[in-house]
Amino acid sequence: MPEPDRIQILEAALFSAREPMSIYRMRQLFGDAKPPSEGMLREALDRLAELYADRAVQLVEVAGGFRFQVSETFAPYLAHLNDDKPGRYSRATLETLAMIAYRQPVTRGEIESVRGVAVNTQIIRTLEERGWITVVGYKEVPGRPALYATTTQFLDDFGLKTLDDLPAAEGLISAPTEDLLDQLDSSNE
Amino acid sequence: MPEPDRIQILEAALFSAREPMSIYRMRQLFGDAKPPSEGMLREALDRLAELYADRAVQLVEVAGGFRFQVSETFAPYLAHLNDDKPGRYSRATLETLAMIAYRQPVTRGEIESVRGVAVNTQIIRTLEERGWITVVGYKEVPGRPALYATTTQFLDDFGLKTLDDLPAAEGLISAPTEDLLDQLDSSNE
Amino acid sequence: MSAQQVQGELPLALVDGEPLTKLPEDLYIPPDALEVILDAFEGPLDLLLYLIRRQNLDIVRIDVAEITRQYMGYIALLEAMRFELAAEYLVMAAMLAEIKSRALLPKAPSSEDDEELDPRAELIRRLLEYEKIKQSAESLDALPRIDRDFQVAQAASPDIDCHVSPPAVDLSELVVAFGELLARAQLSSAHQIEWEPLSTRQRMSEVLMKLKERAELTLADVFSVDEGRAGVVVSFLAILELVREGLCALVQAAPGSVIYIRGVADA
Repeated sequence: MPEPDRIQILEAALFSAREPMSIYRMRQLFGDAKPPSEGMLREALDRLAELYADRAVQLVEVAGGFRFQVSETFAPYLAHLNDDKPGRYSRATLETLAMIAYRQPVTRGEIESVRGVAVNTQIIRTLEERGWITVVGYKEVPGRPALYATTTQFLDDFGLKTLDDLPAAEGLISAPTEDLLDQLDSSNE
Repeated sequence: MPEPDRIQILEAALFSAREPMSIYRMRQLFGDAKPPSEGMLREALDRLAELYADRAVQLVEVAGGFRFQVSETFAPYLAHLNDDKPGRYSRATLETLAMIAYRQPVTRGEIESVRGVAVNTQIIRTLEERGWITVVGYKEVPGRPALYATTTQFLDDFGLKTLDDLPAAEGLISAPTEDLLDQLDSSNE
Repeated sequence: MSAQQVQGELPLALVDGEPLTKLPEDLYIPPDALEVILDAFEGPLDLLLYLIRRQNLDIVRIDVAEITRQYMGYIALLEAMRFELAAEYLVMAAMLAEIKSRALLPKAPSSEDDEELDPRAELIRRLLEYEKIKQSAESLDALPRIDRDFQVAQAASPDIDCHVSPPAVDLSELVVAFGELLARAQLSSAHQIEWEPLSTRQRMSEVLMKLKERAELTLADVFSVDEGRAGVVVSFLAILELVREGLCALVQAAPGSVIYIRGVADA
C-alpha cells in the first residue's frame, strides 16, 4: 500500500473513534509538523462523503464533529440481531427533556410549573446519566436551584448540529400565545 | 434510497457490530422468511471486501467471524490522538463497578434495582473493555440475564489480593448515617 | 342536573364558528378506561387537554363550566374508585371551580389598574404552553436517535495503544461510590437484605467462571487444599448459594459417588 493519503487517514480515524470527531482532533492526527488547514480537511471530508454515497454507512456532521453512521434504512434488519433493545423513554422523561432542550437553562421548578406536576428525581438522573443534560449553573433566587441545559452529546445522539435544528422550535416561542391572549381579551370586552 | 441489497445489509451489520460476526448471525439478519445460504453470504462478503479494497478499513475474517478493521498502516496517525489527558469515569460508572465488585455475581437488573436508575449499556461496555468485569454466567430467570463479576485484572489494578481486601463499605457508611439519625432524634426531643 | 340543562340551552361552545348546543355522546371516558388514567395522563393539564381535544375545540375557546363539570366528574370517579390522586389534580379542581364561580358573577367594570390575572386567561396560557411542550416531546421522540434508529459505524482499531488512556480510579472512589449507593438504597428500601461475605461472592464468581470453561466440576476442582479449612467453608457456602440462586446444580449418580457441579444452562 502506498503512503496513505489525507482522505484515508481521516477515514481510518473516523472508523476508530467512538465519538464524533471534531476538526480540531482531526488536525492532531497529522502530528505537529504541518497539519492541514480546516478548509483542506473539510474538502477531504467532502470527498470522503462522496466515496460513501452508495454505501450502507454515511459520513454525517453533528454537534460534536463528524462520524460515520449506519443509515436508518437498515434498522429493521439490525433489529433481528439486537438483543438489548435500547429502552424507551416515558412521556414524563421526554417532556422533561423537551423542556430542558427548548427552554434551557431552566430550573426544575420551571419545568414543574409548565408540566403541572412534580418532576421525579429519577427522571433528572436518568437524563443526566444518559449524558443528555447537565447542570450549567445555579439560579440566584432563594434555594439557588440548579439550572439544566442539554449537552453536546444530546445533539450528537439526536443527530443534530445545533439546537436550532430541533424540530418545530417556532411553536415554542411565546409570541403566538401573546397574540391569542390579546384576541381573547378583546373578545371578552 | 432503493431497497437495500444483501451486500449493503451485511455492510450495515458489520459496521454496527462490536464483535466479529459469524455467518450464523448474518443469516439472522434476514429474518425468518428465507435467509440466504452460507454460500450466498460468502459470495456477498467477497464482493463487499472488494469494494473496500482501496479503503482505510478492510473486511477480514477472524476467529469469531467477520469484521471491518482499520489497517495497521494508520496506527502511527491514530497514535497522535493519544496525547489527551485521561478523563474521569462518571459517578454512574463507578457505582456500577462498585455494585459488581461488592455484590457479584449480579445481573444488570439487580444493579438497576439498587441504583434506582437504568444502567446504560455503554457503562457495561466501558467496564468490560477496561477488563474489570466479565460475564460469568446467565441467571435462570425469564430473559436469562447475564451475571457480571469482577476479574483478576480488577483486583490487580486496584492492588487487591482478594475481594475480601475491599474496604467494608457497609461499616463505613452506616455508621455516619446512624449518627445523623441519632442527632436528628435528639434534636427533636 | 338543572345546571346541565341550562348549559344545554346555551351554545356549549363554538366549533369552527358553529355553535355547539348538544354534548357529543362520547364525551365521557368509559369507566373501564379509568384504570389506566393515572398512567395515561401526565397530570391535570394533560387530562384537561384531553377533555378539550375530545371536543375538537380550540384551547382559547374552552367552555370552562363544561370542562369543569367533566373534570370534576372524572376526579369524583377516580376518588370513588379509591385511586390515590396526586395533589396537583385537586389543585386544578379548585382552580377550575374558582374560574367557574367568577364567570357566574357579573363582570366588574374593567379598571385599568386591575393587575390581577384573569384566571381563565391564565389557565389557557398554561394549557397552550403545556401543549407545546407535549408536542415538542413527541417530535423529539420522533427524531432518529442513536442506537434506536441508527448506529455509529465502527471498525476494529489496529492493535496499538491508540485509545485515549483510560481514567485511573482510586480504590477510595469506589468505596465512596458504593457507600453512597447503599445510603441511597437505604432511603428507598424498607428492609435490609443480608449479603454473603465478599469471599463467598468472589468464590461464586470463580465457580461460575470455571463452569464456563468446563461443563461440570467436581467438588475437588473447587476446594483447594492450601486454603485450609476456611477455604473449604467458603467454597462450600459459595456452592450452596449458587444452588439456592439457581445458578448451578449438584448432580450425583448414586449415593457415595462423585458429586458434580453443573452449570444450569447445560443441565
